[in-house]
Amino acid sequence: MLNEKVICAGFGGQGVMSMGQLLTYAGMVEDKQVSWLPSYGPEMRGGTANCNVIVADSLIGSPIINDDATCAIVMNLPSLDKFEVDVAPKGKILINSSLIEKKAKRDDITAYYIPANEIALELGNARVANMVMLGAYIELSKAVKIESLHKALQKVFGGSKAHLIAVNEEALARGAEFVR
Amino acid sequence: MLNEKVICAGFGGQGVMSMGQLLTYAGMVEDKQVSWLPSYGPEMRGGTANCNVIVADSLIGSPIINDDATCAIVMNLPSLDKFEVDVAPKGKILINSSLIEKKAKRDDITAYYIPANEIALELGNARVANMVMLGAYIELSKAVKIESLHKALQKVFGGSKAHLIAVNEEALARGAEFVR
Amino acid sequence: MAKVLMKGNEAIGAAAIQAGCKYFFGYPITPQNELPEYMSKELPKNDGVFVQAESEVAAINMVYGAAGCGVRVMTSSSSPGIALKQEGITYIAGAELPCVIVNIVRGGPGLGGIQPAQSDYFQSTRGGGNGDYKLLVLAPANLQEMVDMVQEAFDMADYYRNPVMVVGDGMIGQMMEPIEFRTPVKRELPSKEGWATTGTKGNRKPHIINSLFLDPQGLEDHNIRLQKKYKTMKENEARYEAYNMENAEIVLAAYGTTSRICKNAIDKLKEEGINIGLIRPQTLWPFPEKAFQEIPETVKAALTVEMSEGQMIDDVRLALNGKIPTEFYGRSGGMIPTPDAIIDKIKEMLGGLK
Amino acid sequence: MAKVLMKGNEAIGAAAIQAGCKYFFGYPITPQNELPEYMSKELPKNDGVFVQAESEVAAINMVYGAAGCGVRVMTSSSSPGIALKQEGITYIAGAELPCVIVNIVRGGPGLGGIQPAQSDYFQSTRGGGNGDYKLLVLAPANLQEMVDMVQEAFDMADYYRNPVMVVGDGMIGQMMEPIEFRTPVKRELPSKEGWATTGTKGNRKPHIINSLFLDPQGLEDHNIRLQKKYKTMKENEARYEAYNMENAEIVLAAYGTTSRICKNAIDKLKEEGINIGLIRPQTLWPFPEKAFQEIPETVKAALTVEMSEGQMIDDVRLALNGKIPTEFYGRSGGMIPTPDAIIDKIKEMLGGLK
Amino acid sequence: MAKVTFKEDICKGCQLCTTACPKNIIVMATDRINVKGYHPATVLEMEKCIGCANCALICPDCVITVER
Amino acid sequence: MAKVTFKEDICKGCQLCTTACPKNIIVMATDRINVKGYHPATVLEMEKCIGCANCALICPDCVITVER
Amino acid sequence: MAIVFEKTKGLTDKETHYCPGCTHGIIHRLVAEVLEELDVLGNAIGVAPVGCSVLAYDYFNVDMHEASHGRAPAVATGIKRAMPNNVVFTYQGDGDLASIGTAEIVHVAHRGEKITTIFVNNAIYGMTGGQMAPTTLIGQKATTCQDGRSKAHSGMPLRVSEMLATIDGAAFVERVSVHNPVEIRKAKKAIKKAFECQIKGEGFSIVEVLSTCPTNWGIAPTESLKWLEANMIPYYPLGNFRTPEEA
Amino acid sequence: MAIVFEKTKGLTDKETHYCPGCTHGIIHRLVAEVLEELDVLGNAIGVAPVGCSVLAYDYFNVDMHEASHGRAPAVATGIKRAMPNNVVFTYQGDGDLASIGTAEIVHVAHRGEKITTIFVNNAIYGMTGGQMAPTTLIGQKATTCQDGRSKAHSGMPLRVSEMLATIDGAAFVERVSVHNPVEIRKAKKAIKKAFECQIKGEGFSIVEVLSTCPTNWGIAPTESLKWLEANMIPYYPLGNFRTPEEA
Ligand SMILES: Cc1ncc(C[n+]2csc(CCOP(=O)(O)OP(=O)(O)O)c2C)c(N)n1
Ligand SMILES: Cc1ncc(C[n+]2csc(CCOP(=O)(O)OP(=O)(O)O)c2C)c(N)n1
Ligand code: SF4
Ligand code: SF4
Ligand code: SF4
Ligand code: SF4
Ligand code: SF4
Ligand code: SF4
Ligand SMILES: [Mg+2]
Ligand SMILES: [Mg+2]
Repeated sequence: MLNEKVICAGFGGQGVMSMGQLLTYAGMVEDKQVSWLPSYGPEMRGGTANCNVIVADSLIGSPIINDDATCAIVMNLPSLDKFEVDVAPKGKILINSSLIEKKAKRDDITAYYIPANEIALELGNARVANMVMLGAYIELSKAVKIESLHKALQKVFGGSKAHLIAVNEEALARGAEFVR
Repeated sequence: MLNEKVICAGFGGQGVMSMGQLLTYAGMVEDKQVSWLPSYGPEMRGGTANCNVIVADSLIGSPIINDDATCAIVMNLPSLDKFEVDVAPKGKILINSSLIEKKAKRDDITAYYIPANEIALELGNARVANMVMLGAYIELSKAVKIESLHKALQKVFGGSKAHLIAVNEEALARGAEFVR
Repeated sequence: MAKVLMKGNEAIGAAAIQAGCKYFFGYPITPQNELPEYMSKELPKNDGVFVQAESEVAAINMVYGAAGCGVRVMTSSSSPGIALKQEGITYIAGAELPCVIVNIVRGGPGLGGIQPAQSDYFQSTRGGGNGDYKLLVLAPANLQEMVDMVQEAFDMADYYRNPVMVVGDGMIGQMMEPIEFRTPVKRELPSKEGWATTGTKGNRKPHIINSLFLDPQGLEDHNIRLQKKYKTMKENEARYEAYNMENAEIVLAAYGTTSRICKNAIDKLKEEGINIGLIRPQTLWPFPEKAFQEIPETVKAALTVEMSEGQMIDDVRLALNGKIPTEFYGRSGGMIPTPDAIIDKIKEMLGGLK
Repeated sequence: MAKVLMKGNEAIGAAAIQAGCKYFFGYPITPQNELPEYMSKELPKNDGVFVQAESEVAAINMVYGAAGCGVRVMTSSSSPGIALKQEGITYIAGAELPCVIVNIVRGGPGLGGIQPAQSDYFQSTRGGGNGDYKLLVLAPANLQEMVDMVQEAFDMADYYRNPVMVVGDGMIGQMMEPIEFRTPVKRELPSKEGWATTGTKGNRKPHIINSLFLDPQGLEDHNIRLQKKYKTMKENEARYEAYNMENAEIVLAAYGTTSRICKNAIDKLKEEGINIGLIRPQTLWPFPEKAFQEIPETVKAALTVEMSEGQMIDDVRLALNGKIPTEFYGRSGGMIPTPDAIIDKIKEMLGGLK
Repeated sequence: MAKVTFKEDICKGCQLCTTACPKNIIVMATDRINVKGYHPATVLEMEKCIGCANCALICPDCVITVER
Repeated sequence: MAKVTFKEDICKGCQLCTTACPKNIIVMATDRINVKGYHPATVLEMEKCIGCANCALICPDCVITVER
Repeated sequence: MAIVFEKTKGLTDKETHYCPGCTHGIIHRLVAEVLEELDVLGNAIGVAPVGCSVLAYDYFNVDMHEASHGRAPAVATGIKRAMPNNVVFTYQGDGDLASIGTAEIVHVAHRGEKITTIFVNNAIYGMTGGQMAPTTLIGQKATTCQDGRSKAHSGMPLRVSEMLATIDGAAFVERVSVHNPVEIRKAKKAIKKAFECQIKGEGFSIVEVLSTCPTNWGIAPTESLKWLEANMIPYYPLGNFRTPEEA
Repeated sequence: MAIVFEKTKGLTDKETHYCPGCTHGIIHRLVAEVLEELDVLGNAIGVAPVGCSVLAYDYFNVDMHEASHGRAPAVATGIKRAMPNNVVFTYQGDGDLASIGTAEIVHVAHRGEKITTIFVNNAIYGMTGGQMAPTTLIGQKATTCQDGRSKAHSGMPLRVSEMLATIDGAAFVERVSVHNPVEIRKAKKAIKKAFECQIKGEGFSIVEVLSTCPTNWGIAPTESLKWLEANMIPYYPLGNFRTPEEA
């Protein structure tokens, strides 16, 4: 029974919201139960943003993830500090090691260190670091199929942004590869 | 046990409100339980005004007089038409015969016809017709002592209006005399 | 002091001034106009200030401003005007400021009419503003009680740092009864120095009057603090009058002017040998739940009588919690129940009980 | 139709447009801003009009005007903004006009905070306006239900000539879930021709949109008519979802997003072999009293869970009428109950029951 | 030749018309009281009327019709 | 001789001060990031500063003190 | 003989509740006559205020809304946006428009809503028994300023037309009076222009009409006309403040 | 060396939550400096609005009230009438003052309340994420007019200072800007005059300050200053509209 509860967190500009939305979208494409819940309000002015994504086989109760995240994807240090505690035992934490030098403290969860910004820069687009992380997450969790994410990308990058699809797909692949 | 419930009614300018207030005041002077309740709002724009006065020995429940008035004092025709029904059986109705040609319809109440405006004019002040009626009522009901009314008059016509006290007292007396 | 005969609305004003109210901000609306009019004349003589605000919204916010400075301040209105004040009221409650608000209720909904009504019970006790706040709500039944309550209202407001609402209707506002101004039982009132905005004079930290808490935990803590205060109010301030409760077969629940009509009905029935009791809440919030929980065994049913389509009955039923059946009799829109109609309803219920 | 992924606030707008809503009058306030923003963009494309009013007071009065012309119209706001609309709302209810009002509730009292809350339950169900009026109040728990309800709300409003309020919170407004736009079950809607103000065209008597009745008897008659309508609503529109009621030892009562957290708690407890049920009111007014009156024998107690300091619990207690004890668990100010805290509370209650 | 007609029963006796008549021919009929209880306005010397309609213009209660 | 001091930690990197300096001596210190995560403003050639306080006047965050 | 003047079809048969000599009645008639002359009775939707003219919905022979106190312009906005081809007007007193409804009147002007407002300035709250209005004159007595309005306490009376004339969307702004037949004729012309301005879609139009309140001024009706002329006009000068040509 | 410029005592130590380059911060400082220079910090009571400056109560080093949206002038009226010897001011945005709070600002002017208002016009709703304000310029994009404000739909932007200047009780009305040091100095002078006007008891005083909102304009801070100068000032001319001498 799939019941993935993912926290995506980072700075405002790091695309954590759209990373979460893409995952949600892909889940929907597969006819799974999904929900996406952003933080909002002045906490965002502080510069950090985060969202809760649930992808499940059966009906979702609350869209809030309390301390039972199956995975936290943290793009910056404050997010690591804030959300490490919310991962359920045996859960995963994916850490953007390009920006976070610190290591995860807990030993009842598995930490993955992914140099997302560096990989993104290698791809020539610093803004796809989020997709690198997402690719890694999908590889590890198998929450959705990679094809579903591709479909989701088609939807999200319709029209004038279509040229961005390729690099995003690439980033997903590189992220997956990194943790494979 | 005194429990007088009096409806005073007439045109706007006929002093029905102050007639009621004076009676109330006199009751208070005698340490009786009293209440005065005016009609208010747009019904007054129509030109008629009325108030409910209760003078009693024991605690007054509602200040409203429903259909249990011990007396109705009506100064004009619409008031007769409106309030005759509200007098309790064996009650009184005092009719200003100067302005009302009609007679009371009911025979289970006692009607008194008092040419209040004429008496007032005889006293040289058309505006004391209300006091003529009040004097008559007091004589008939003995609700309060005439001295208490005099005291009330002193209170109400303080200062610049003091010269009006005499003619008002006279009017009370003439009203009383008329029904004696 | 000697008794004086005054119109209800003016008596409210006189009582407020006696209680040290120096500021009044209001906007005209029938049937409470004599109150602002009285204040406009009398406050300046008493070293106070009357301002006719541009609206009820402005009036309640002026009250918020003045109350934050620690002065005794009041406003009044009638039903739709009170509806407009709901945002301001929740701010005042949230910022924990003392003030007195008078509602001389008229028939609704909407513009409705101007005759007496009690259809703002929910508005007063449940709050039409947002959030979990409570007002102390006093409901006098006669003018003497009203002036006593208005005076005490200022003390209560200061004591709890909470807005107090006094609820009357056109009958209360317009009638005259003899009244005596007496000094309310003194409470130990806390000093306002610790929070009132009077200028720092350079020797203390700024005081801030505020209801904003962006941090949810901060806002919840604030709410918990408020609830604690409300609990104290509930324990200490619920008041009622019990009338003819001994051997009563049915208990009436009625407040304000309606309770007086109920008394007439009760007295009439007594003459017929029928015993009916009355519980008259003097505080609508806190509601005198205990009075209902402690009704004598003889009472087989309750009848709530209101000038509304049935609002206080919720609180009566909540207090009784299913103990005895509760029925309702009401008139609305400015129509006033008659003793006879109440008697009919009681007899019908007695019939059903037998 | 295929499923789409949308933000709650935008989905409300999309659902409204699907339902034929052509007019939206609103004023910005967090956390519902995406709704007016969406309407400002989408309505003109759909032959409709969006106007950003100068205030919530103006917005609700614009709604009153447009609704009187018989068009489908909507407004939205959040807690303090809804407080400001109370006068307008009672007018609309009094004049019996159909419209849809959305409240995306935030923490209070006063300015409070902007995180999710349910502390406007009283404001929605008891009315903060004056008089004896009622709104139909819908409380969706997920986005699919929300778009369904918003669509149906317009039909309900037209059917009863009554304002309908849809209550959500920041969670509902901000989250994304897949939704499908479906056509609501069709009602036979009465024609508006008999009352809408569209100009007499010289061939009928003027239509008048009004809530003023100076004659008390007229106003009471109007109220009695309204009450009759409310009774019909009560009989026909109360809705709820029952979850895991079979053999439940305790029944939870929760609405909106809180009910989802309760379900998580229930599912967790089920794994431990503990059976807890949930009654989730989908309509807050009329309150689904029957659901509580018909709880199975196994249920020994009720627990109301709210994001408030305790408001719906009154209705739960009124519905239960003393049948079983009712406890309360709540968080407020934007704090959100966790399944674990609810579980702790339930276990504590179970301990007491044994 | 001109003519003014008063719906006497709806006259409120306010006298505004009397101030507006250039010919000063409108007076209050002190000899009678209408159903509202007012002395209604009336014209005594109709032949002087010039049909200017000033009276009708100022009457707040649409009491007056003017013909010419 | 004049001197400006920046409380670097509270600088928000908005660059408004750079537009206001008549001597064009304020630059963003791209070599460092303050606790807020911004490159703070700084003056490189302090000797050119005339102490006009324009920079301080326009700084929305009271970062700058000017002495002369 | 032909009829030179008779009651307009723009008014219903209902007798008004206005006090004797109250000029609200004249203003009602002028508006109704204009609507009739412009042949828009079948197309008009009016909005009554809360004030003495609260019952205007009973008198105008057109579809009407009764608005909450001060909000008639917002109600009219809702109506006009929904029914852009109808002629929409508000009829408001000075308490309604210049006090509680200030934001609403400023913002219909600001948005240039294509509605017409008839603003009856009688320098007092008539309906509620004579309280001070923002337009009450200095020294004028009212029940909430029983010694007369003072500048020190309440400021100088608000000149609404002058204020609104600063707003671009207010296409037509004129102040008129109805204290004698000459002015009544002018008032009607202004009202007509205001409606024409709406019909042509030129923006918001408002006519401020100086009016009497014999009852609450405590002055006989005929004397009230004189009092208006002698006291109100000097402070509230008559004239046009904006016309579409100008804008 | 002497200190020529340091942070005023009129501000607390708290760092503001404003976005980088938001000129709210400059305006706060000017007000605080003026209060310090007039030596009324211990005597001042300020009123914060609802808007981005909602937390102004944390920044000004004086007693403060946080008012409900738009009602700061009414709150200030309550304060000033209760505390006539204190210096009372409101600090309000354009949504707060020119939209929801229109009635309240007009009526403090009308009554001539002896308070001072600092009106921060940034042509947008900052706090709530960039919705159209009454002062949003034609063509300017906002989240509730995503194709830019159009005159046909929303009218021309409201010029508040010009409108208030028609009101007698508004003793001092001036529009200033803070887009460069020269204008900042002028702005401070105006603010000082406004407070002096209050202290002398001459009536209501208001300073409209043109301000930027880099975040919701979507323009970098330094570019925002230029945008203000190029776009706002032509429509909102700087200058004095009323001074006590004149009145
Ligand atoms: C919200 C609200 N506030 C107050 C009132 C009471 N009220 C009714 S009419 C009125 C003022 C009327 O004055 P004005 O607008 O000048 O009209 P007039 O009667 O003078 O023609 C007021 C304050 C109300 N009905 N509703
Ligand atoms: C009654 C009410 N309505 C709406 C809001 C939401 N709100 C908060 S700030 C704001 C507008 C802020 O804009 P402005 O006054 O221009 O200030 P700025 O943020 O631009 O400085 C609004 C609409 C609220 N808090 N209360
Ligand atoms: S029409 Fe002219 S002249 Fe004739 S009565 Fe009327 S006002 Fe006088
Ligand atoms: S103006 Fe009209 S109402 Fe007044 S007196 Fe003349 S006819 Fe009668
Ligand atoms: S004080 Fe003047 S010269 Fe010196 S850095 Fe600042 S702006 Fe430049
Ligand atoms: S103006 Fe101030 S905050 Fe902005 S860069 Fe310069 S020093 Fe930093
Ligand atoms: S109270 Fe005044 S405004 Fe109202 S109808 Fe009477 S005279 Fe006219
Ligand atoms: S949103 Fe705009 S007004 Fe608000 S702090 Fe940021 S830049 Fe300033
Ligand atoms: Mg008026
Ligand atoms: Mg702004």
